[in-house]
Amino acid sequence: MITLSHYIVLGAILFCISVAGLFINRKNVIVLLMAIELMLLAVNINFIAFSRFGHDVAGQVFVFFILTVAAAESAIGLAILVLLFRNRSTVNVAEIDSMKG
Amino acid sequence: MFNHLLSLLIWLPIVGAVPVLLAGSGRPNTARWLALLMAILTFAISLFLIPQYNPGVSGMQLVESHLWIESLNVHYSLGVDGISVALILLTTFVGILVIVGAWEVIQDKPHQYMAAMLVLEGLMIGVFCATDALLFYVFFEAMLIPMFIIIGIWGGPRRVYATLKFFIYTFFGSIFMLVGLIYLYLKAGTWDLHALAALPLSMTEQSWLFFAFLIAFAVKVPMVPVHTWLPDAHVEAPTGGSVVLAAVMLKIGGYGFLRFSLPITPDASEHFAWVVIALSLIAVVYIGYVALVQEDMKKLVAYSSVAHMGFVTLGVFIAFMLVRDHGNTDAARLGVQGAMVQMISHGFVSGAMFSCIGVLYDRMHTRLIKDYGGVVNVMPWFGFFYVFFAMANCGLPGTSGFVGEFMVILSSFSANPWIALFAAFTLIIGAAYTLWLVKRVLWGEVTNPHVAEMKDINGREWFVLGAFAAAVLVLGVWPEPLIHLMDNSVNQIVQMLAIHKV
Amino acid sequence: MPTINDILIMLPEFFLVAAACVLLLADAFMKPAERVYLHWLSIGVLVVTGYLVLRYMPEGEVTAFHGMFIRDGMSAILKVFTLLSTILVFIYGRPYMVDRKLFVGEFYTLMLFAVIGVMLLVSAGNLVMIYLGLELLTLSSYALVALNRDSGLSSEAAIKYFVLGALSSGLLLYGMSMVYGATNTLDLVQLHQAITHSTMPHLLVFGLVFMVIGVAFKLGVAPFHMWIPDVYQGAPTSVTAFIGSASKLAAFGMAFRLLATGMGDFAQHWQIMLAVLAVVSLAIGNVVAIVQTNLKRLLAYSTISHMGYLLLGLVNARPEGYSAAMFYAVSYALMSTAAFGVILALSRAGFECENIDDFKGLNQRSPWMAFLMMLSLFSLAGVPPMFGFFAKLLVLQAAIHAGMMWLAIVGAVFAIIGLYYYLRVVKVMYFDKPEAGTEVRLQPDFTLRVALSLNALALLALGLYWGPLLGWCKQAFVG
Amino acid sequence: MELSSSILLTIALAPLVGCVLAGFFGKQIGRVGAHSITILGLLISFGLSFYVLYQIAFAGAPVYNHNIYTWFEIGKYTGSVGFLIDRLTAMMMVVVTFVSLLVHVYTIGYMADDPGYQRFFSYISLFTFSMLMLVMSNNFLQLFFGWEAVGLVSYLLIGFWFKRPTAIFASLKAFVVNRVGDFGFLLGIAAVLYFLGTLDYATAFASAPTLVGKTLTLTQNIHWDAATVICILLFIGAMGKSAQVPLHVWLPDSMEGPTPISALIHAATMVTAGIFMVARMSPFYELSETALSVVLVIGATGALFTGLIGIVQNDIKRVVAYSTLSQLGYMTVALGVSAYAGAVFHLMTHAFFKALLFLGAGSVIIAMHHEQDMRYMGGLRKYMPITWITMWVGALALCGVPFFSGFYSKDAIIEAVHDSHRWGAGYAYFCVLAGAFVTATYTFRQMYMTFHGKERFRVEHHHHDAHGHGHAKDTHAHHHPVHADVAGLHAHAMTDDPAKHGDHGGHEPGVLEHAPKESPWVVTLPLILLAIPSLLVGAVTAKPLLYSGWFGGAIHVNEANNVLGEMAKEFNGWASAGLQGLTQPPFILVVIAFLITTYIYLFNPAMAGKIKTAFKPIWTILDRKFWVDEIYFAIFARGGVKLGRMFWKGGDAAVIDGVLIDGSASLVQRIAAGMRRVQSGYLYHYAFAMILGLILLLGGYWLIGQ
Repeated sequence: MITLSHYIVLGAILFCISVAGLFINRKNVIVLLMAIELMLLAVNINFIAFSRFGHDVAGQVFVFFILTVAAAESAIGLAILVLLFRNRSTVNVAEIDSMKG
Repeated sequence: MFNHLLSLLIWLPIVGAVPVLLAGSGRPNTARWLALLMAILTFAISLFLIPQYNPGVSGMQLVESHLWIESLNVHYSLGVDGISVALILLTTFVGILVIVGAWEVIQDKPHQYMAAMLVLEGLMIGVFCATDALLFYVFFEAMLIPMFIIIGIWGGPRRVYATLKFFIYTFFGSIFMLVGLIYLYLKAGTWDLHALAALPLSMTEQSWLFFAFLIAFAVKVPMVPVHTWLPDAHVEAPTGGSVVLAAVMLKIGGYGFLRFSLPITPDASEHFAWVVIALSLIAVVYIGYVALVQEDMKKLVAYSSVAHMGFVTLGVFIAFMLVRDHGNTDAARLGVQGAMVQMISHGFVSGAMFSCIGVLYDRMHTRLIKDYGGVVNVMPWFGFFYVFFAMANCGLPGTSGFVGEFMVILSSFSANPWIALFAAFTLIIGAAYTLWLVKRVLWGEVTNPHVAEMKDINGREWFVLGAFAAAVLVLGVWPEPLIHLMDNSVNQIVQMLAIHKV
Repeated sequence: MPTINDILIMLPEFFLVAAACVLLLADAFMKPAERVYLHWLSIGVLVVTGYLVLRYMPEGEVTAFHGMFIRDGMSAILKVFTLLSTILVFIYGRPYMVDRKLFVGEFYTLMLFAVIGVMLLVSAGNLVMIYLGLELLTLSSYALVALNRDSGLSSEAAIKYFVLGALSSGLLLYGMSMVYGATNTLDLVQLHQAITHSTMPHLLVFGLVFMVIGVAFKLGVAPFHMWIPDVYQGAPTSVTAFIGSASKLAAFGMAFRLLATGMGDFAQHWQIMLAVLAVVSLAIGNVVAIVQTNLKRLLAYSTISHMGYLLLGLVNARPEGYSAAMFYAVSYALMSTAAFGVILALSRAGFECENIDDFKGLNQRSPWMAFLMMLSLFSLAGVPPMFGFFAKLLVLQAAIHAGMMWLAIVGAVFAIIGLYYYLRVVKVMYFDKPEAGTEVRLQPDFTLRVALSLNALALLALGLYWGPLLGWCKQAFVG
Repeated sequence: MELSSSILLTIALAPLVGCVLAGFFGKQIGRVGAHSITILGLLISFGLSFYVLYQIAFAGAPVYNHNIYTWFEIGKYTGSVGFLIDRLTAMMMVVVTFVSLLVHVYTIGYMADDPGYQRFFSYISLFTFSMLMLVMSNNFLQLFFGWEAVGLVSYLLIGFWFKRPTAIFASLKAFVVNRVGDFGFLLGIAAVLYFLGTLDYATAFASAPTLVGKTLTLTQNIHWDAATVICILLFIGAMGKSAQVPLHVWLPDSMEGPTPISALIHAATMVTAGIFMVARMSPFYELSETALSVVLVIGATGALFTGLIGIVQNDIKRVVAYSTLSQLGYMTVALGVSAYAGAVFHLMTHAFFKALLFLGAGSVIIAMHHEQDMRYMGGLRKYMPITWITMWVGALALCGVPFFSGFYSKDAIIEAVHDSHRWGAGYAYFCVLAGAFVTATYTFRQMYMTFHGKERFRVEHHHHDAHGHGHAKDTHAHHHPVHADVAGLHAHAMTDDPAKHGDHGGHEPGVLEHAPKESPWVVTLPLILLAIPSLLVGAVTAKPLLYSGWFGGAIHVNEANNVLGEMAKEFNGWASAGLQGLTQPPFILVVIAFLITTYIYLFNPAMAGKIKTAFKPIWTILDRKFWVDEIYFAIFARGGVKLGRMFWKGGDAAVIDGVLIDGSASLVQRIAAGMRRVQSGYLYHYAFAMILGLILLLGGYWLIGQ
């Protein structure tokens, strides 16, 4: 029997993976965008699980919004990425440090 | 007009600074005359305080009170007692002299200088009038801004260090007072100083508050060991800045003790009076020695200011021992009066000393003692004033410098002869550093060819120094009018000391 | 079904959305020379929106769309000042954008959409609304930061902002999901009631921590502040001014909605969190600012410390503290627009007046600008009688009243350190000699000068008479 | 008839008006105007003082004691300016104004060529005003005012020739040393106020008996008798002003001032203020045997040892200066044995004959074109007979030769000490007796070296370079066949300042082209006018002043201490006292001294050198003035500067500024520099910081939850 906690743990694992991806990855910015998507998915799993087990549809509605926003977010993120590559000719995270201190 | 006399006094110079500033650097003389007009007008109006204020009645007079910030119960409330009246008169008097003193000396952006001075004057008057703690604090802090600018723009080579040190030091002191005041407000629901004085406080509360106040005012006075901003600020400040700083600003520290520490935290003040007294005595002795070895004239006078202000704090806090341990109210009054007279007198004397040094500096552009020598050969009138003020500085009877020190020493003997012993040491060390300075600057043969070219003081400088000298002399020969003016207020403060809050 | 009443309640927002869309379309048909109309139209739209916010101001608190949208005094104040600071940013920013060939329609429409985001955020009555408002604001902001397409710094700032912003959104959402799981509701008012008898308090606290982080990121509170310096520096200055003002108001609104409206009864939990964050912020913001040489970056660190002070008000967790914090947010918005306004006014084509050394001897070259900058800096430093002092006074009072005397003392101590770097700028302007070859040419734009003067003088005027504003702020939380 | 306050005010203010006019408008009124106005002021003062003395002493006017105005009034404490005129005051007023008047006249001649002519007159008039305020005061406050004001004028006048390094050094030294005294004095006044609650003489004296049994608590175990504390503190003031050991060091140096000043201030009037004050305070002193013993011992020490130094001095003024120190010691001894009237009496006679000696010395100095070294004088009697004769009168009075004024006062003191049983009286008796011999020795030596013997002023003798006294020793020895004394020439130069000696401000030293001339009448007239009282005043006033209780209530002596009263029983008029004096030990000592000095200086000039060589160590001790100056300079001046530097550099600069202020500033800077490195610019660090924040918050929560 799959209980609520299974979903929550799954969400948590996905979340941790995405978070780890954010700060362990030192190579490509694209991976960061993927990690962000993953993180939103983790949240979505949580919401849907809670919604299902709590008998409240609002959570599922929220998920739709999150998905929509995530799409927009990816669009903007990729646009910025393109800009960055145009200006810097690199998408290497370790090279984006011209502002610091 | 008399209903709003105090408001007028505060705002006239501040508002008056606007046209001065607008005159711009293109019309420096317009700015100067306008500023002088404002200063004279302010002084003239402040003279109305004398007939308007009734020294026979205790408590605040000429009271104005308007609700300022309703939700915080802050009032724009003003009022004066004898002590404030004396200090306001000192401020407006010095206000004229610094404007006149800066006349030709400040060539770089004179309009800004004059405007800053006027704003400063208004704010200082505000400090002496405010009877609302937050209003007091606002004036107290706002003062720093024009002074910061004055030292920073028109100061000497290390002006930036000095002015930053000045600002941050003072801010450091007062921020804790602010925390204390907020605490008091939350407890009392009011910022009214009179109500705060009546507020019952436990000993712990009083102790914390006492130290919050102590830091704020000790920096301002300044007391050892938080005095080191003063020599730097004085040395780097333009003459007018030094004069205002020494003559009026330092007084705000002493004034603060009377308005805050004593009435609000009487028991803690009594308990820790020995701290203040010890620091005051250290100021007299230690700073006296430090002053002795200074190589810069302004620094020497600055250190001597610290030593002299030691008498103010001594006189104020000795009162506790006298009232509470000895039950000698009259001696306490003598001490507090002495402190107050010392404040006024130091205003004149140090202002005059700095003006004198300014006169020299304008001619030689150096403040180092060793660059001078034999000045009296070429500047006999200047020599006269210089010696006169030097004598006042070392407390010669017949000059104002004597009165306060005399009274404080007399009253401290009644509290404890040892305190008087250390305090009286100023007679020796004060004479030593002041007259050694005079010896090295005025007397002797002219050795520096630049000194030989110096011209004696002109009419403008004569006016400034003469006005200071007249004040010093009158106060020294006949202090009773001043004492009478403050007597009731001092008495009231001393009465308050006897009231235990715990 | 939505009633006409719901629409009336949300009229300002609807109007702004409609106007923004119209302007977006209009821009497509405008010649570059006509873009100045867009500028004035945008300002006009904001003014009208502001009028609508104030004109149909209901008594007390009203909700629309089943509690999704709350219109109350607090949101009105935040909206009005958001609109005001956006107008100021438009005015200050125009010559700057023109000089950089950034005077484009996107700037205006994105800004308007960001403002809509702020307005929805501060009026949100539901976690969904909070998320949507926030995303509308931040997505627009990412784009705005990247507006200068040819600037490496601009795109670097944008990517950093974007990634970290997305991370914080993720954390916030994760927190929301936990809270939702514990209470089974997304509505803030119901949430407020539900948490007291929730069977899963641990889950709630767990979610709370994540939500606090979302708020902290938006405020720019350490250690979630890392984006701030880089974004402030890299973004076009007019965008920085917007992020430094309107978005702080939004962040306060969000904090209030989430923490007070939603989790009000968990105050004892988030109070201590905010206190810790405040201390870290005060320390990092004030200390690191000392070593900055870039004024925008310095103001960024100053923001971090200011948000620390704002938290001092929030930790009070009572109407008194909320009003103090809001007062602080409002004052900060006005101060930072003034400070950035001066930078904008002094920058010109090919020259970013953003290094502190660029301000050397400003008093010689432009005494009035120097004076205005000095007013803003003293206000930021919290020296009376400037506006900023009273804001600090109120938050200190709030902290002390909450029994956190130690926090107030920490705040006071860091104010001293903070004073130093503001004074350093004043020093550069007033005491240093101007360097040859850096003659400042003031932007000749008349409206900029007038608006900037009014803005900076308001800091003094509000310092002298801030009672009504405080009264308004207090009323917002009492009613 | 009651004295009117307007007369008294006129007495005090007339010199002040003169001072102001001559000082501020010196240029406008010119030299003649300046001295006319100030002398007129002094004439008025003197005339009225004489009138007051007459009223008080003979016309039976009651004692005047009224306040002029209130200086301060705080609760029960008041300070006023007012006058107390009794016989003591009246006598002092006459002495002060008389000597001052003569000095004014004398100055016309002495300062004739000085560019600071008007200034000088202004100063001495100011001095007269201050001194009158001091003696006429009816309270401690005004006494202190006068006390310090005369110190100020003394400072200004010692440093009158402000170009001379020695003069300005001496003036500074005088003021500061006086301040040491004033330090005690002020504390004494504070003690009076503390114990008696008043600053008014009359009230304080009336309640003086209440001091008995009161103590001052210094620590928990140390309680000092109130009267003793008051008296000793006040006496410290007197020690400064009246140059008592160990605060005597300023007086010899004060000779840097113009000679009229030395006469007026540093001999006749100001330095006796301490004596006057103690006499005035007799109601207090009578309460404390301890204090009186202290006074006695200090006075006696000064009387003998400073006199000894006088023997080896070569500067004509310095000899007189050391003589003054010694005589002040005598007066103090008199105070110490409760013979206040004797002290005041000696004060008066001393004022006349010492002023005479100084002015005479000044006259010689004028004639010598401001050369003051006696080794370059000799045989002047032919050239300046009036000066010679009048100075002999003064000298004999100083030595206490019977029938001269000094005899009556000095002998009375010696006698009184002899009769006293106070602790220390034995020591004091030895000192004053030996002092009589010493006095005579240096006085006769001085007279011989100046007026008698070979004329040495013509000799092409010395090139005083103002600097090289140390190495010049040998050269001088070769150059001067005249005097073996020369070997130690100027060895008494001030330690700090090798240039310090003598009165030759730059002009060519002592070579006189022509024979010296007698001084003009403005100089000699005062000499003559002073010679008369020096000769006569003792005989005339000895009986009333000393033995008849003439001072009345002004001086209070306990019956048990009343040595003068005892002596009065044996006093049978001035003539028999004089005759009797011829057989007394003091006079015998004077005669011995006379014989010795006559032999050495008139008949065997080489002997002085031999004696000096024979007693080299003793001579060195005296020549170096017991090294007191050097010790003081090392400890107080250099030590003070060192201490100050230590406080400044170590305390203020290093600890407070260096560590606390700038140190904390740079600490913050360093922390900031470290913290900014955390802001690395790398996105993953930023994200990590956020996650770290998350973990910390969660962890903190978890910890709290536990």
